[in-house]
Amino acid sequence: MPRWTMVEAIHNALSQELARDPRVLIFGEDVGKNGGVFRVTDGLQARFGEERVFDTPLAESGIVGTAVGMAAYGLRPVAEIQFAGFSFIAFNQIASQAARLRYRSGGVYTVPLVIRAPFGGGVRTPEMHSDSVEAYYMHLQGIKVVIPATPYDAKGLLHAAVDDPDPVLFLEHMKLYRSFRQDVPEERYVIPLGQANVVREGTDVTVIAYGAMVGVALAAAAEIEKGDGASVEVIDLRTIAPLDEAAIEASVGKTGRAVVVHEAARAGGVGAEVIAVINERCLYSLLKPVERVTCPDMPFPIPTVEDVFIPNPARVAAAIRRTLEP
Amino acid sequence: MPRWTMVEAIHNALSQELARDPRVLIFGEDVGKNGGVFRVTDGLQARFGEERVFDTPLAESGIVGTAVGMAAYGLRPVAEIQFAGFSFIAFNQIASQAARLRYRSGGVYTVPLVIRAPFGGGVRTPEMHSDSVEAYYMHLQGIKVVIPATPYDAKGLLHAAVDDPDPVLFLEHMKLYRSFRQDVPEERYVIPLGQANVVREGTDVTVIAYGAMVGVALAAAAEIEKGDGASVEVIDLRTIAPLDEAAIEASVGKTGRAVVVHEAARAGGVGAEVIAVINERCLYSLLKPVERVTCPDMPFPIPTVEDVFIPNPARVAAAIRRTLEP
Amino acid sequence: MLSIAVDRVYQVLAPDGKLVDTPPDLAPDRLLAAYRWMVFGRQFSDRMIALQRQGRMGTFAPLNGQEATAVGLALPLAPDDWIVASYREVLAYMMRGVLPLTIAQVHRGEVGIYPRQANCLPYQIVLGTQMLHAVGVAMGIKYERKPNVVLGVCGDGATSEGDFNEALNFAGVFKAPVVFVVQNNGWAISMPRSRQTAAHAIADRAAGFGMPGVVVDGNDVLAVYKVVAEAVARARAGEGPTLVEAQTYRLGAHTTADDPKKYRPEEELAEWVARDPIPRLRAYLIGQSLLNQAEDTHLHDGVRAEIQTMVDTLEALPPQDPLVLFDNVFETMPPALASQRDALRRDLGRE
Amino acid sequence: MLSIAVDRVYQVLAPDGKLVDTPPDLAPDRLLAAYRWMVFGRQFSDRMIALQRQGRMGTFAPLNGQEATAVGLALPLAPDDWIVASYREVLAYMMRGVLPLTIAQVHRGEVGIYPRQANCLPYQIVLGTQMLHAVGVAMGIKYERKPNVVLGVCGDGATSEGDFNEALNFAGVFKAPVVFVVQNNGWAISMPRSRQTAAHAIADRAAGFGMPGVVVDGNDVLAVYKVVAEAVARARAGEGPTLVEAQTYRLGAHTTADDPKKYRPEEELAEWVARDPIPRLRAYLIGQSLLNQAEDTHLHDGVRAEIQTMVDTLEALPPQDPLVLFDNVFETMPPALASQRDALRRDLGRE
Ligand SMILES: Cc1ncc(C[n+]2csc(CCOP(=O)(O)OP(=O)(O)O)c2C)c(N)n1
Ligand SMILES: Cc1ncc(C[n+]2csc(CCOP(=O)(O)OP(=O)(O)O)c2C)c(N)n1
Ligand SMILES: [Mg+2]
Ligand SMILES: [Mg+2]
Repeated sequence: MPRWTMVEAIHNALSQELARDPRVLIFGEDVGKNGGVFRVTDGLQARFGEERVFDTPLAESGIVGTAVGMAAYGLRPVAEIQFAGFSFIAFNQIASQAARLRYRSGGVYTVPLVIRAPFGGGVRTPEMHSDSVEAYYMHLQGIKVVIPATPYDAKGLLHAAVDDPDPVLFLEHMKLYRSFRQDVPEERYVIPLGQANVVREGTDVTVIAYGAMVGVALAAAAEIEKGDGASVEVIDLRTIAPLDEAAIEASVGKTGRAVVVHEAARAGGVGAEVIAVINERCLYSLLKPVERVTCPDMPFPIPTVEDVFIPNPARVAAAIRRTLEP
Repeated sequence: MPRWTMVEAIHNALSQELARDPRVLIFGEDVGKNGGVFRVTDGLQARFGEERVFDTPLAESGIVGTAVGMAAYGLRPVAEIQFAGFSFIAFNQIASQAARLRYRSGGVYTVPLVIRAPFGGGVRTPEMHSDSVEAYYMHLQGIKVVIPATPYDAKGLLHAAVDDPDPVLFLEHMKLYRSFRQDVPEERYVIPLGQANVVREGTDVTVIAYGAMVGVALAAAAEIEKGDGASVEVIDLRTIAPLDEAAIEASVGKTGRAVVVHEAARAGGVGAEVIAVINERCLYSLLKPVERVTCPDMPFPIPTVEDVFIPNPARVAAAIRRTLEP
Repeated sequence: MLSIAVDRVYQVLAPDGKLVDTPPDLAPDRLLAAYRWMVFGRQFSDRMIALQRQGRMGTFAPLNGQEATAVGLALPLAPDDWIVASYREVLAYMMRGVLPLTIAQVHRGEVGIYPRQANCLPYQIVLGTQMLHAVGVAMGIKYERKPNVVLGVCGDGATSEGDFNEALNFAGVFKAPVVFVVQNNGWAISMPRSRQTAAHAIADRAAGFGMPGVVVDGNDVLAVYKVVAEAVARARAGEGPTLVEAQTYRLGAHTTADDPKKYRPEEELAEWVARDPIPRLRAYLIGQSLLNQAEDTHLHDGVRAEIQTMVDTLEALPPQDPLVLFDNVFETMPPALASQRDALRRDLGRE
Repeated sequence: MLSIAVDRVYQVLAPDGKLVDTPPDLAPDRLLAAYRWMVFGRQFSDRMIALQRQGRMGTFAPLNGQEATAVGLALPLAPDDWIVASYREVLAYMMRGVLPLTIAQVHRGEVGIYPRQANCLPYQIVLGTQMLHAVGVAMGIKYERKPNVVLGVCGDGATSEGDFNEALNFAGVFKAPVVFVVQNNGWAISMPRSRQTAAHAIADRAAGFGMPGVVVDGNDVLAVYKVVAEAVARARAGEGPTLVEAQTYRLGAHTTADDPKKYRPEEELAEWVARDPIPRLRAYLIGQSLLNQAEDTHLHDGVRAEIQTMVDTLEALPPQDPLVLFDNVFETMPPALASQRDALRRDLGRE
């Protein structure tokens, strides 16, 4: 089995989708000859031709808007927004168009569209490149939001996203692109959207995370288990919308303690919804307030100091300890 | 004291701001000669001239983007987006520009901009006109989000918004525009942003709402007090961002029961953040899960059936009763 | 390049119905069908306005005065071509097979089900956004090497939106088989065209995106037909997009919620009433002995009866089922939404 | 209308430094200052690239090859005029009084404090958005009846964004005192200009928004100066906006994270190296006896020393204080943010 980085896993999934279904088209800024600014689409244009993999003019609303048209027509566009922060320019096309055409048309037209976009801090990019945008899209109805945490998941979730008959926003954390390798089967496999993954079992406290924060949560869990002797369960949400409420309930119902971790600002973030779900589904099991470990309520921090702000294992461990206090 | 509708109260606040400060300019689509599609700016162009009150080309990003420039230059623009759902087109200018210029420039440039926009269901408008958009902007950092529930509040909050040195999104619920009148002082007064208002005191359960849902909450509270004999406190958040966490804590800490009501979809809505705040600040006082009464997780419903979906007093009362169950 | 130049307003019929240029090669039955559609549009619009006033209809955007553009642009299309347009172009949609009943349902605030083979995306409310969808559909057509074209239609106001301009740019770059038709009806609610852009003509936008632009008299159905037909042929032949500006006029209010007296000079209206597209075509048809007074009356009566039947059917429909909405968010309903639907079903006493 | 036509690329200096049109009326000291700024830009850019390679600098967008445009556009401005531009135009910003040190700080990933009187909005990362800010500032200037103008500057790629087009439209409608300068450097990362738009020239966009458009040789500082000066004068006189397309070339990589070899033909680069703006102006200055070899060497050495001092200062600065960021979200910190700051302060052991 090959050992792939997340970039390689995504590249493989894209190339398999191109090979498998002539309706799949890949486009965006610099995805063609240049192979994407992160090399995710490297060589795909050469292999599948300029009709299948092509560069667009520099206009995010244009990319999503034309993709909506292609999808409604019957194709399976996989559009790239070069950095998720620039999806704000396409916000209307995503919110009022991609996510609504099925609803508006009474199901006559659908938008089987995947929008891929890198995001995430810790890699010292210029402004707007690192912003975590998932919460905006979580509140939008009619679109799914997927954030893989590993190369294996990235491939399986991306195949599922391309299969999905509805629009999917597929957010790829830049720090995970090349930070580690994993055994990834070459053959196509699908990880269903909407299902969280218990990446570490435990009994005393649940840490809920996604994307790059899964690794941070796992590191904190190991530290706690070693240092404090408590058993930490870690849940990787994998899909932010729809949220796997049952998985959250099952775990927190069992542990009675929870920490939720994300890079995005706190106010109105995914953490709030996770807490609301816990409140609704297992409040009586809850022994301590759910802790939120997030970036502060401000724009994403500038490169030189971003590491100070992004949740790290120490900060997550401290939050876990607070939930474990008697 | 005049008895004004919310339209009249806002109109009065705008005309006082124009008279008071030559830096205040009002612009948007159809706000000039036409006086706004809801007559909010009726007569202002005739009174203050075309340089102070003017129509723009039909482009929401253009409206907000030029307003950012004017504000950075030193003016006090009050821009109108004809319906809040169309603010999605300007999302990037709001999110990456208006809300960030202070941060980006290290405080050298500021954006004292007010963006006014009608929104809200129950008035049978075409698609996208009724959408509640507040949660998207709550998660954005660097902008305040205000939603008045009464004519009196609308005027005081709007004066505060124009005074504010930072961008403010001022959302006006269409159903409240003319639904009732209230005594409103003619002279300028300011209701500070960021402070919730306890609009009804009670001891057994807290209902948290804003905009048109405040009236719904009050009706439900009256019904409960009469039918069930329980004492219901109602909080009007007035400002969604920043959220008045202290007011939520004070009330729920006292009552131990809470219901949060909004028209927006549930997932990732303001209700989730309110629950997260309760979780963080007064979980140990909480006797029952906080109830959310919201529209379902789908695009805003179509006119003929919208009333079936929008939270109503009966549904809020039912939720209150659930929190009161032993 | 098009054979028709941009520097003048192209016309075939003068306002009195006299020919000023070669008429298109349209058989009499197609001419009469076009005329009937124009009459249908006018009566449909009037009836919707009346229903709205009686509280039996939602907000409606009258199309009075713009019938020649709507009919002229739909007429040259082949069955598998597409139209992607906004709320004002419902007449063109009806010609594609979207039932007037369906249009009325949507305006009444219900879910309207278009026949898929009409190849019309649901009429758009968010101004300008649909122009990118039109380009996307056209890119799909080109990718599949189909011989079809797309008409992307919007108003003069919508041309100020970023999306309109991005659509032109994408279409130019990808040589997409799309024709952009701007229904310049002089106004965007209260904003006159002269203040919407400083450009001389909206069609002047074309050169900046590498395509030809044409201005046509939008109240002259033969001229609109000829210009759009040529642009469609060009697109079908793989020669890329065209921008057509049809200069017409909104004779009525912006919508049933609007009062144009607040902002629009009466004289301007009077001028345009004199250029009404329906009498113009009628005069031509009569002049060509394709129609006489009796036939015209009969045609009007037929349209009236058809619309009455539509209204009767509409009003006999069962009320919109709110639960249906839950089915159209995703193909597979997520669990949270399903339980929200179940709660509503209980609430409505419909377990 | 401008005296300089859109249908050709306006030039004053041939690539060999020979005059092909009347030079602008610029005193020798201003010409030499312009030359020095161009040299400064080149050395600054080279030094930033070198620092980045050594891990001492963040992502940087080299400006090599584009110095004539940056200098030529900043040169005609009066002290109270404005420039609103993107990451590639930092040289123009420096000429306005933004310290090179500050620019370097921002690129290193710190907060950079521009002097307010430089009248430069922080350089923009989100392509095209700043063009609307430029128009907004210009509308403010016009409203206050000030005699100033704004230059809105972006790249060729950014012209595809909706905001660019909306900016042109607003400027045209409001006759805002703004000059749009597109630094057409041939590429938007890997996308050649020829595929960015099907238009013949980007300046062709102008007519569609009711303003004049000019194409100028962006490697000819005298030509850029003349064209921008005329457009500025026009704007200052209340005659409205102009679109200037400066055709130049990005000699280096898009940013320090990019490898142009992946997508760009070597021959094209060679062609443009031959049109380098710095030797061109140098040849002219030498030809006019305004500069000799010794003076040129001295000037280069002076620039080098200045940049070295800047780098030394930069590297001696204390590290960015993370807590400062909290102060710049709102004028008054909301309670939740204040407690988040306090928590971080405790975390950092800085109570
Ligand atoms: C993006 C957007 N902004 C604002 C509106 C509100 N609105 C509806 S119609 C209209 C004017 C449209 O003018 P035009 O494009 O000329 O079309 P017309 O109505 O004249 O056919 C406005 C401002 C909208 N529907 N969408
Ligand atoms: C809105 C937006 N989309 C994408 C990017 C990523 N990006 C940065 S520079 C660039 C190319 C810009 O080309 P151009 O406008 O020609 O400017 P140049 O870099 O050539 O000066 C891209 C795609 C961005 N910064 N902003
Ligand atoms: Mg119009
Ligand atoms: Mg470029």
